[in-house]
Amino acid sequence: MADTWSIGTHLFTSRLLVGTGKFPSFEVMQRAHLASGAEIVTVAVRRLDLTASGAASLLQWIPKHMTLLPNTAACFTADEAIRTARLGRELGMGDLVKLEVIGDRRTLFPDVVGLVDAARVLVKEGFIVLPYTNDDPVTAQRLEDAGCAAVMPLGAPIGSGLGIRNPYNLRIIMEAAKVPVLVDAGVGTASDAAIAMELGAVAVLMNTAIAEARQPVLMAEAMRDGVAAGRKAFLAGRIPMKLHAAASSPMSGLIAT
Amino acid sequence: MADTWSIGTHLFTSRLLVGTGKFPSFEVMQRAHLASGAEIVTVAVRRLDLTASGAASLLQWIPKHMTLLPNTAACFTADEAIRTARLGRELGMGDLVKLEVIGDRRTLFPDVVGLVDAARVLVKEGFIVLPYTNDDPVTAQRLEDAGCAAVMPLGAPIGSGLGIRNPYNLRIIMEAAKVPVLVDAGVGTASDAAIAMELGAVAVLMNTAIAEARQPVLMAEAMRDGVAAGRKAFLAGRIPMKLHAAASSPMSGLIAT
Amino acid sequence: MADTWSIGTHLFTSRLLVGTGKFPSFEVMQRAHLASGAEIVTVAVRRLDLTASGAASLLQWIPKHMTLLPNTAACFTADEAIRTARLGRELGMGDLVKLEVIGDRRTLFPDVVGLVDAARVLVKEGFIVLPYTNDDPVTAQRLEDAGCAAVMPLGAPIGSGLGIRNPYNLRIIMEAAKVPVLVDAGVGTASDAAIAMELGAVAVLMNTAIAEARQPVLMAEAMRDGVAAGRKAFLAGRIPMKLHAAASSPMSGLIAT
Amino acid sequence: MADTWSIGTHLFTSRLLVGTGKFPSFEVMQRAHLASGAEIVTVAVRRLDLTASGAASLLQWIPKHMTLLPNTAACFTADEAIRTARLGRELGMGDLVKLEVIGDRRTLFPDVVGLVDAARVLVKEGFIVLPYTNDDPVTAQRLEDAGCAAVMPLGAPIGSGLGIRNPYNLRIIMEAAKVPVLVDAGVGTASDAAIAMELGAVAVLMNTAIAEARQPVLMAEAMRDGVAAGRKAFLAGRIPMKLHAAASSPMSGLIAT
Amino acid sequence: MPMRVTLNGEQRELPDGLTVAALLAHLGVKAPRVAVEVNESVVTRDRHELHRIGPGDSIEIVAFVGGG
Amino acid sequence: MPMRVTLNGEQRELPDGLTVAALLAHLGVKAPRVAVEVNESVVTRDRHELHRIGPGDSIEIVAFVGGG
Amino acid sequence: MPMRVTLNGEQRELPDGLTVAALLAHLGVKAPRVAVEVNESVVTRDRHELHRIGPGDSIEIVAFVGGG
Amino acid sequence: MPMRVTLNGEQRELPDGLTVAALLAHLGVKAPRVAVEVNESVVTRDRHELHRIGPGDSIEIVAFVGGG
Repeated sequence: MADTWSIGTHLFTSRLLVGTGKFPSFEVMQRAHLASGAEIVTVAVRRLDLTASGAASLLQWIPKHMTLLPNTAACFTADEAIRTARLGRELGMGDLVKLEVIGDRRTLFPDVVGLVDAARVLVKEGFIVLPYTNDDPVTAQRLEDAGCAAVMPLGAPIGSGLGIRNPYNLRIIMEAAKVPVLVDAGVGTASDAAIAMELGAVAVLMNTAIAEARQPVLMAEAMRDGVAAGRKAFLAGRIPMKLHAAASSPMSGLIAT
Repeated sequence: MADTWSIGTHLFTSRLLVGTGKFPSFEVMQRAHLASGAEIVTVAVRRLDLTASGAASLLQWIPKHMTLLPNTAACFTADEAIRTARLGRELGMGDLVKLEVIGDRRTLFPDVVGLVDAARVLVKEGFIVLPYTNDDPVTAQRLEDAGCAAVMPLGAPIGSGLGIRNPYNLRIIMEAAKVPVLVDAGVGTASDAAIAMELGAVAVLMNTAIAEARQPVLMAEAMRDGVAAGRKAFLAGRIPMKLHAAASSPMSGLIAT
Repeated sequence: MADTWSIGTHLFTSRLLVGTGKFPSFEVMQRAHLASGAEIVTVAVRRLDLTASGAASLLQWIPKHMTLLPNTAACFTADEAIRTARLGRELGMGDLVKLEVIGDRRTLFPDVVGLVDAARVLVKEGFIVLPYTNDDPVTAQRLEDAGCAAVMPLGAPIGSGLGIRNPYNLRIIMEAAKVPVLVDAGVGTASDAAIAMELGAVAVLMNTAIAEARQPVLMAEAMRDGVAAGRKAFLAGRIPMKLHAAASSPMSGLIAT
Repeated sequence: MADTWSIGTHLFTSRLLVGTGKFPSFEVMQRAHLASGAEIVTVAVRRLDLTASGAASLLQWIPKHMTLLPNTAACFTADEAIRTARLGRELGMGDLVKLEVIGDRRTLFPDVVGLVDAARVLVKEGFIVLPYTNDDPVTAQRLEDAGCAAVMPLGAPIGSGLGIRNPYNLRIIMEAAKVPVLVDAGVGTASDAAIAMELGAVAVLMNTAIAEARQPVLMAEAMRDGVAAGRKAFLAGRIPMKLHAAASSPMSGLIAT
Repeated sequence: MPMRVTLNGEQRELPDGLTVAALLAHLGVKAPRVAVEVNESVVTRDRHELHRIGPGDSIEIVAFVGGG
Repeated sequence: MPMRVTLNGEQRELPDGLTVAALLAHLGVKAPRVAVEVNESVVTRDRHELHRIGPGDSIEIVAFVGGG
Repeated sequence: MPMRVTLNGEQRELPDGLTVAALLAHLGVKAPRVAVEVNESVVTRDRHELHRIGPGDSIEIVAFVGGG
Repeated sequence: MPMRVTLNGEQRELPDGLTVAALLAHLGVKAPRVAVEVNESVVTRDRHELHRIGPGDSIEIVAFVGGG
């Protein structure tokens, strides 16, 4: 069974998306990316440092088979996000964009009003928009209505490692969505990724949990396995929960006492 | 890095132990066992059905490379458990025993008094005793003192699928134990297995979660991946939790607004 | 210590707000209101049934000392909500309004875009606006910026009884808010109300948890006590959590053994 | 409705039991005891300090209407506990004893083997035995069989403030027990006490959560209210939980749009 | 000669030139506390005697009901 | 002349003086892996030929079955 | 001539033939509520006057202290 | 005669009439993959040779950096 998923015309087999920020070195990042099995990698758009002559380019460290997903991180208005998305497209020669419109510096939670506005504009311009959003089912619906190719609710604040704080909202979003739902942000460890997938997520996106783990490469492998485990468990159909026990060995045929 | 563990002289690479109860068929069980990657498989000891002529033997369905772990399931006294363990050894030609002394029919929680008594006797007789116990740190210590080769606290009632109900107690047990700690019983889905391993368990034992999943073979694979994910995450060292966010993209170098 | 709180010029001592929907009878409702100790009670605005001659009026069952808080429940646009708020003011001769702009029939989660728009208009018209919102800290900030007198994030979906699904977000909202934060919706039992107050909520608003309890009057009393308990615990300053134990009896001066 | 409960011939209306350890002063302790409304207070038995001439006696600070409950805290064997219980009876002129047999210094979890042995002896000697135990349903049953007047499972380690770590086990114990079940140890704040009572506990015993709160007297009041809230909610019958919403205001009779 | 209006969402015939106050009397609405909206604007109590209903008006008469 | 024994919890008549090995043959138990207990003590394989069943003995013949 | 005893875990010399009551007086223990154990058995109040301490006895005098 | 522009947020003097391509050469920007925005509009690669910088222009030259 080839268990694939797609965004627009892009077809993917890996359900783990990784970032490129905060790694101890490009070498470690590259090994972590390969260990993760990810096919999509996020990058940020920033002013070129004109003082640094021929600075090491991030891109040469990203395996060629990986699809670049430029983000609009740290944009606080729809307008900044739109301009950044356009520059990202010019840089990346692709139409994919991870759309972020941040509403608060401390939590990095999205400004959903600006987010929906920016999504409408970028969809019109032919972008394949993957919005980073909160876990509000209504906003998720608005983003879908705006033509987003997927919705990416957070599990918890970016970089917090708190995991899936509100599985109820995520489940409600997944029940209603007609586009792929990816969990973006909040994952701290492998079981968090598995839980996101067991809830029915199509994929999971993370950066800090891998980049800042004590051993990023091994954690990347852990996340790869965790996403696979959660996906398979979701498909396999778990047993129901019971308050009491159900014997796994027969209660009959016992020797006499 | 070969990440192995051992009980007595037995060395293992897989950290998932599986059961043989409640599968829809021997065929499905065998495929699930192979998918799980498990190296240890539990079996129960019961009276031979003398009316059934040449009944299909369970054993012919268990891959030869797997180590048999006879249990004393459904024994309600130390004495029954001891006799059953001896019969299991005679059947299995091995010294390993999963020791169960059940204290209550409804929850199948252990009778810890009988459990410790039976463990002392069987250790003296040369058994390698793996006791199924509750999550009480004091009982775990008593079992270690009695010479058990490992302790196997439950995550939740057998077959309940409630997962790890009390991670605090399990962590306390793991901090203090000088023998391997395996989590036995309660796992319902792959993330539960990952959580057990992230807490520091050496391995996880399960039966119902695989055997009664809608697709047992796929769930076996999910559990294999979940155990691997949790183990690697434990070794890799997860990021700390924070209430607020920490940006994964730089907050500087933004285009002008 | 008189532990009071205020909205605009209104001063309150009770921190429990109750509703008037879904009670088995007006008699039971009145007894529950008195048992709750609440000083604020929500009401809805609906078309008068012109066929019913002199139907029993809800208002005669509401104790005179209670402040009416008209809501805009079931409004799906800012415009409906604004018109309903104006009618509520004409009915209630007060400026308080519980502003609801619903975004989704199934979850009754707010449409935060319409909510902020409606809030701006009503604040300009001199209303004291108490918006029912989700647990998004950014939206809470926008509502405060719009001039709302308080923000009322939900603990869980209206009538769900799921309690406080995401204490992290509520805490973040309370840390940042300069206006009172009330928890509205989701409470199912008394401990949920206590938890909301322990997080730092100024008050808790509920309807279904009381009205549909098996014994509404007794549950109203339970909620009164739960809110008081949580408030006092918040002020009293709880002990920190520890993984291990700390003896409450001396470990010295023991008799000889 | 006088909602009373009893142990042996003692009848009580308060469902909060308090301790006498770790208070900043006897004055504060006394005010906290009065604020708590408790009718039962635990005390420890220790060697008299023969050097201190006429040291302030704890007892003169305990209101006369309160029933003393001597404990056997810090006893690590059945024998020490039995001797300490006898001395406590001689001191207190009552037959009540809070029986503790500790199995581990770090967690202060009970040694259930010694606990059951000591209980049997003391019951024979006419004591009314209230054993501090872990949350193991089988041990709870053994203690009931041994003739204990109640069972007192812990919510979490003594003084940890972790609350009710495993509500599942407590519920199972309460379902099966024919004697009163009190939750002893682990409570950190008022909502923890409410949760214990909502699970069906007959009463809650705590010391550290009050004595070491920043404001012990106010926390004692919070605990009094929390226990009352949880008890009433348990009796009132809470609403069921739902994933989705259920409107508390009518969805019909809306004004035209 | 009568006029057609929409009252609480339904077509109704009313005598011509009624004031809001007269309308409420006409309908036998005793309830002390109703609020009236004509063509999406509230008609406050102090203007019930003054405000005349016109043909085609859309009228809403509302009251408080139980809600949360 | 036959003797009464208890076999897996049931009363049975068996020919007198059977060894455990003979008993298994008599029962047609082909299963390579059974274990036998007589009067609550295991009779190990190497003693199946030697150990004789006596009147009133309580015999258990067990095998592995699925369990967790 | 004095005798050696163990009192609350410490070696002490006491006048010979003291009763428990006399011991408490000797120690100036006013506390109305102490309990006394001699050689691991409680000496109840009613026997304080009767029970004589002997050489080598191990005596515990305890009281209530704060605890949970 | 030179012109003043704003380049990545800083005031700069540039030779008059530079094209975007010439600007990049002038700056010694070898990086194969930069994107250029002049006055808040992207200048796509195919127009680097054509688009001339004017006095007072606001120019942004950006590249990919690590991000999540």
